[in-house]
Amino acid sequence: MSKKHEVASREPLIRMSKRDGIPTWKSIGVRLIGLALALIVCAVIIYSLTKLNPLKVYAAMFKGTFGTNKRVWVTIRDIVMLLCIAVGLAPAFKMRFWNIGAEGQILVGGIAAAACMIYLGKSLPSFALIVVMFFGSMVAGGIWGTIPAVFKARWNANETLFTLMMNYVAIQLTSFFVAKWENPFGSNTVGVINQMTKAGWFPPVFGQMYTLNVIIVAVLTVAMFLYLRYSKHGYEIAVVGESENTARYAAINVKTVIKRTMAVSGAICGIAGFIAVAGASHTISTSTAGGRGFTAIIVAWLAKFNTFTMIAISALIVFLEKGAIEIASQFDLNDFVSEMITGIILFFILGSEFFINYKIRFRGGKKEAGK
Amino acid sequence: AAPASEAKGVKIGVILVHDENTGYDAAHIEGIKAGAAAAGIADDQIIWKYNISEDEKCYDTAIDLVEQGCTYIFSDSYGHQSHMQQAASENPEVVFVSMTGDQAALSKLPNFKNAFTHTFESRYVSGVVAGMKLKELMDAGTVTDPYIGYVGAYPYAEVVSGYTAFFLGVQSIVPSAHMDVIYTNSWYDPTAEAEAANALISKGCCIISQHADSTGAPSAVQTALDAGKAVYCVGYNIDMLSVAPNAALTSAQNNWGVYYTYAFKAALAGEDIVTDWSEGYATGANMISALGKSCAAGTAEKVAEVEAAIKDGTLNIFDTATFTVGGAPVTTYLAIDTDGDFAGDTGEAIENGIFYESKLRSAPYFGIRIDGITELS
Amino acid sequence: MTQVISLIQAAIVFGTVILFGAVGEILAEKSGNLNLGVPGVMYLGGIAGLAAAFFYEGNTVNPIPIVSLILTLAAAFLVAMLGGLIYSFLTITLRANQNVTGLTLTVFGGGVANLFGGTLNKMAGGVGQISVAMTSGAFRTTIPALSGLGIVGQILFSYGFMAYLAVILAFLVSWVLNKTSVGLNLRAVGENPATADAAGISVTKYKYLATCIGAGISGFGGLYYTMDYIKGTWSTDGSIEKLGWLAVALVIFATWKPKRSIWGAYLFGALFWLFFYIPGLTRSSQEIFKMLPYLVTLLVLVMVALRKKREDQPPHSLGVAYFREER
Amino acid sequence: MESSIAIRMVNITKTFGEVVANNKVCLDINQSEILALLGENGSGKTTLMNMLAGIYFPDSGEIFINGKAVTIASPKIAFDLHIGMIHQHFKLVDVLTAAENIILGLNETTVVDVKHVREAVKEICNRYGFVVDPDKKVYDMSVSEKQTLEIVKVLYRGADILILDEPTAVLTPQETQKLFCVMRNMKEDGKSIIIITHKLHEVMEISDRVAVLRKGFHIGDVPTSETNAMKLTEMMVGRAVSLDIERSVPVNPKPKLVVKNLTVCDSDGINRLSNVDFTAYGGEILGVAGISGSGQKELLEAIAGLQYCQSCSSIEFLPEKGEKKQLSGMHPIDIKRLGVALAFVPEDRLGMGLVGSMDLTDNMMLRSYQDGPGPFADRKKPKQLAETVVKELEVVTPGLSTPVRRLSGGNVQKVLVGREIAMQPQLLMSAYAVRGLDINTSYNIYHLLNEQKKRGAAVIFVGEDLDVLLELCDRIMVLCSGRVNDIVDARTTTKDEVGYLMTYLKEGKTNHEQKA
Ligand SMILES: Nc1ncnc2c1ncn2[C@@H]1O[C@H](COP(=O)(O)OP(=O)(O)OP(=O)(O)O)[C@@H](O)[C@H]1O
Ligand SMILES: Nc1ncnc2c1ncn2[C@@H]1O[C@H](COP(=O)(O)OP(=O)(O)OP(=O)(O)O)[C@@H](O)[C@H]1O
Ligand SMILES: [Mg+2]
Ligand SMILES: [Mg+2]
Repeated sequence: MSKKHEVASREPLIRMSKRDGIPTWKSIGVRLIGLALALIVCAVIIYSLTKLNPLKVYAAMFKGTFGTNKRVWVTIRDIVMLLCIAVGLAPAFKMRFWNIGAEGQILVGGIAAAACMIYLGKSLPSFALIVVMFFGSMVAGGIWGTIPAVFKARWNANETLFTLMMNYVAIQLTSFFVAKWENPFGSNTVGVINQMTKAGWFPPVFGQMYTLNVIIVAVLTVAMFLYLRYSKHGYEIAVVGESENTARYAAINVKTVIKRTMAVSGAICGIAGFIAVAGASHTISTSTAGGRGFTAIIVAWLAKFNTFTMIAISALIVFLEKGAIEIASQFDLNDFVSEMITGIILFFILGSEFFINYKIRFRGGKKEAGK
Repeated sequence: AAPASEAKGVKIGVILVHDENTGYDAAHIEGIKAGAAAAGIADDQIIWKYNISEDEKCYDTAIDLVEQGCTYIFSDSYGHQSHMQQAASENPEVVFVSMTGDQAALSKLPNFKNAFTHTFESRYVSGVVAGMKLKELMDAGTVTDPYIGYVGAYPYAEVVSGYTAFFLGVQSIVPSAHMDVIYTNSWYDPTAEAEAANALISKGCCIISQHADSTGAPSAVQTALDAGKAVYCVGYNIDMLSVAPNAALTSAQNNWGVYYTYAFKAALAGEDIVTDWSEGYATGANMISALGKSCAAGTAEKVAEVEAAIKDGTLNIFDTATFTVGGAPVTTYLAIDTDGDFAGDTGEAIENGIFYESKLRSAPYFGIRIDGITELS
Repeated sequence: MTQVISLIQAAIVFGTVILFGAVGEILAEKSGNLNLGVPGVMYLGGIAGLAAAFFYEGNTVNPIPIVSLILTLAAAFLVAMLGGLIYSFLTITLRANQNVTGLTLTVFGGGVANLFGGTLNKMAGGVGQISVAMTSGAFRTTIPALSGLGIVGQILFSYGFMAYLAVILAFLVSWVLNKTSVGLNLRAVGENPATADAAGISVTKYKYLATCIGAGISGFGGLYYTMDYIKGTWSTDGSIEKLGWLAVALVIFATWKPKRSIWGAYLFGALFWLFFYIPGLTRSSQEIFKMLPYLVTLLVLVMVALRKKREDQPPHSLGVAYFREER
Repeated sequence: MESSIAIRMVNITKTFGEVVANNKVCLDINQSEILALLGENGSGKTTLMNMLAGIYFPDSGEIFINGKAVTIASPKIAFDLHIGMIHQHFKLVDVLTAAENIILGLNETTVVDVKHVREAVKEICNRYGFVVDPDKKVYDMSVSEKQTLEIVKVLYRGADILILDEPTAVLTPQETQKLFCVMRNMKEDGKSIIIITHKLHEVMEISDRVAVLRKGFHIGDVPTSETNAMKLTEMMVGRAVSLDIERSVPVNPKPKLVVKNLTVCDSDGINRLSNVDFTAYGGEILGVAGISGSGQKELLEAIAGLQYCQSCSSIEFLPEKGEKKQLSGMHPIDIKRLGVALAFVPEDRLGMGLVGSMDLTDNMMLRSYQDGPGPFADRKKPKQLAETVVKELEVVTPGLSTPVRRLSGGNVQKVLVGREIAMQPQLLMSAYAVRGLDINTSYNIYHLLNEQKKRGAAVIFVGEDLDVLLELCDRIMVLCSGRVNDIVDARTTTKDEVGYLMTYLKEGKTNHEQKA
């Protein structure tokens, strides 16, 4: 036994331990504090870039998101879009299947919808066309989602990386179809499809263009909540997510569950592609998914697979994006400031999760940080 | 300039596919600012929207601009057109201008307009500059095969019209010239444009021109030149001398300011804007950038001569006597597609042995693949 | 023949960008951190280097190439490391989810880089006008004697020094991982942090260092792209992001082995540009062609899974946060 | 024994959420002493030792080493204090070799010197009689090889204070003896050793002193020479328990399960089970004995449909009424559909039998969630079941909504057994049902098995403690290298005979490892 004992230092400055649980109001409080800190940091950055009063800037964000009737509806449309994808991701994530491939699943769904509009637009009545598009996109997205699941189930291929790659395959596939359907030749844009007949477009409901988007996504959100929480499938998903061995022991066909769940996940993302094409853009391009497949991952994760929490988080993120773009346009900043701000705010929200899951104690005191 | 009080009623919305970081958008931004200054429109009468993709975001933005009180809305990319048209059909009191678009006349919407410059004219002139260099290289024995290359974005009529004009410009100096075209499948992709240029250089091309928006090709050509290859480039949109000081000969350019000045003035005066606006060298809507130091001797004089001929109308760029298809001259070409089958079905473009580009409508429609040019992809 | 050489050159230049990205990411993943922020980190490296060169050249009367090189490299490495530090702090100390944090870092890095890149363009007087000609030239300087060696010179010696740095780094990282104690400890951390911890290895320290240094190396990919590949300009077209994802793909393709990623990178580069050299492809079939790198990666992913060779599998704790008192 | 105090722990308290794992524990360990730490499952033994090893950090209390106050904030510091620990669960990196695992974190040289390590390992092995191949990857090792490696690892690293947390659980008797020999040598060298084990005969054999924990409290210390198994048990559980296992004579045994020619290959094509034949009767307990890794796991899993068996195999189930059913080649789903009430308590409790992060109710659902029509699962009945299990088996848990991961090993096992028994099984299989469990809980489990036997179920009991097998079972099937060496009557056989059967294949049972 030597001098080595000197290494024994004092109690560590900060110690943490895992929490068992935390009351809802506290966890909301922690997240709000995180959000507030994020806004302060952003304010400092905005001030140093523009020397503008940050409060004015935040007011501009509100205006940018809710300033006019059209903006409110576009905001709602974008929220339900993001929500739809996140709802699609929920079962996969609950099964611990890292479906990073929503982007691709949306795109193939979109391709299917556009194909129906282009090839069947003249021959089917609009209502029937929309139904066909719905199922077409659902099947396309479902297949795209099932492919990595098959490889995962059969050979245990890493799904995070597999689905990530599938996105880029889907993007190229979209480019392929855009080149095929471009109008006019060589322009590389498909343009608004069925501009005159509006075949395959969501009809306005209650005088609003995007009502149908909201209805479809609302149904999906509620259904997914029930599916995960109360159904037998939902239970199987949870067990498979925790331990495949246990699932097999419990007479659950793990492979089937993986494939089935990813089919569901992909199908809903495919439906998101359908909504994007039929309910918003009426065209198809590589920006149809527009990175929302990735953003939705953040939404689904932060919501801990609770589809109702996803509504709030989707709303927050869409608000941030729209608001930041408005800032850029009003104060003549480069548009990319919005990505930076979104990034910072998400960093803070991600960080604040820690204070929900862990307790912190400082040396000496019994103080607790993060409430 | 109009008095400020008069200018009050006009509000301009601008939808740009990128921002000032691409040459194409930068040229539009410059043109709009010049136009506003000339017409007397204040800064706060213009709302700028950058990085608007060619999908529903364009439609959303257009409607948003309408709600913000814009009376004139301009978009700068072809892909915006159908979304602009959608917005135009729903907002008859607002004028929508889809720059480079081709549907205004067909749409029959009185508030939907198109505009395009005679880019083929600047391309022809830049082709003359390239031809002079090519001749110099051949005279010096550096080059034996008059083989040139062109980096295109898409096989789109605008691009075809442009590279044909460039090629005819070259051929006006070196009749034996022949040209390969590679498409990058993107309007803006520095590395793809560079690699396309490299591919062409590796096949033996000694002049590379482009219809794509980045500095990729010129800087690749400069690198090849530095590595000892005799190869030069002709750019587009912006002066390329900063990235290719020795290799760049010149760039074909548009001065959008001419159109924006016209449109803004008309707006202020409450006059209607023409449905299809199309002007070129004669009004200063087209030009080439400063000649690089590598240009052949006598280039400036030759350019001046050609420019004068274009301006006074004595030089017709698409003179059917100067090109053949499959060895035979072309006598007829239907330019306008009305039924959406991607093939022209109305509008004879050839009169008296001249193919009149941008006359039937503002957007280019020269889609003929002439002898001497090979599209590689 | 010249076309083959041209394709090889295109492949190597392209490959170098993703090789940096992949080598850095391998280092991070070996510590168990699946950093999907590689594209963001490459963005940060690219813009930091460009900004350093821009301000140095712009504010110095007689700028010296070597000074500018050092400044640029240091700036790129440090700022990219800072990106890695954000990721590390969130995932290691605060135990945030790695995938989500990585994706956010990609959004953030792209935002920051394009915001400042766009501003730099403006300051320089417009697109394509950023004048870092001297520094970019220094990055692209080849060894005069060797690059003149005919075909050999063109294939092997016609690149700026960073192309070789990438290969050297790949070998170095491979050596550190496989031969040294530090590498052994790092692999243990990535495989089984609880065991490494119990063996007295500071899991936190190793994870931080591997992730941050890895981010710095990945950042060099962005730097090489801006200073050498697109010759000291900036474009906001998102191509660095695409390359970043290819770097992530390359890590899988190379089955987490730095040396294998060398030829993997060049193979990806060749596949990526091949379509320019194959005559008669239609435009739509070109798009299918551009799928190749991804399809090849998928194939490798499946093969690795099929063969079940333990040494080829991802680090066992990849993607999982470590908390000592968890059980 | 007159010696100085090596470690003194004073008023150590450690809580996990609401669980107080250690409550003001005071413990001294002398130099040149082997201290046995005893306690029921969940009494806080591992937690206490983990605080010495730097894995956990105490909420309050002080630790002195050789009289000096120390703060052990990390395993590194513990290591610098010369504290070595063999953990209850292996701390080995699978993809590394034995040698690499041994030098992990030591940083002796910049470039790893494999040759040197190899020699050092060889030297240690020779000295103590262990066998470790330094170049073998851990994923290729058997459980006992891994445990041996763990022991060699601490020896290589050298420690003045050695902590062993249930090291003998997976060792053969011979290996255990070698380990004890090492421990005695180390003691002679003046080192302090703490051993945690649930096997009382080991405690009596190896330790100098015994410290007992109960529900997080330190109950007391006794010199080993002044106590016996009975007294220790009393200290542990706080009351006297009977050490006899009651064994009734099987009533009207009827064949329930007829296994013929059961052959199972692993992924490398090596036979783990070869031509296994036996019959299990209702109303009796069939013990399965064998050195660990002789095919016990594969046997039970093959019957449960979790292992793929070769086509020659036949597993027939004979229900009370109706036709016999062939289980071979069936998935658990098919078996369930056939209506075979087959209960299975697997060796890996949290990895297979239960879902660690789910609460008690949801774990009860594991067997029954598919019951009932419609797409939605019923949660009422599982909840009632959970309540019953907690009450009847005295499961210590903060509540029904606690994730089972948070329960201690013994309580986890009770939850698992409770659920399986609730199925009213016709066939009940259990693997190492009492591994790591304290005596009191073990007896509870024996009792539960006996009840099932009386109900008429066929019970297959895979065990490692021969004393228990001899006392509990009616017949014992001895496995050796994946073959049935013999099936003996538990009432007449002896420990020696079974031990012999475990190690030496009888004539005619040559074991060719065949490639499939
Ligand atoms: N110089 C090289 N260029 C391209 N690929 C290489 C090179 N050297 C090795 N490789 C590839 O890398 C793989 C070996 O990489 P790895 O990092 O596993 O090396 P290793 O087996 O650890 O070797 P060492 O023990 O010497 O470090 C081989 O499959 C080989 O194809
Ligand atoms: N990391 C942890 N998180 C939460 N609870 C824990 C943790 N470790 C131990 N516990 C709880 O602390 C108590 C003591 O557990 P510990 O593992 O020390 O018991 P033990 O005496 O070693 O039991 P066993 O004989 O079953 O190994 C138990 O109730 C257990 O559930
Ligand atoms: Mg190796
Ligand atoms: Mg224990």
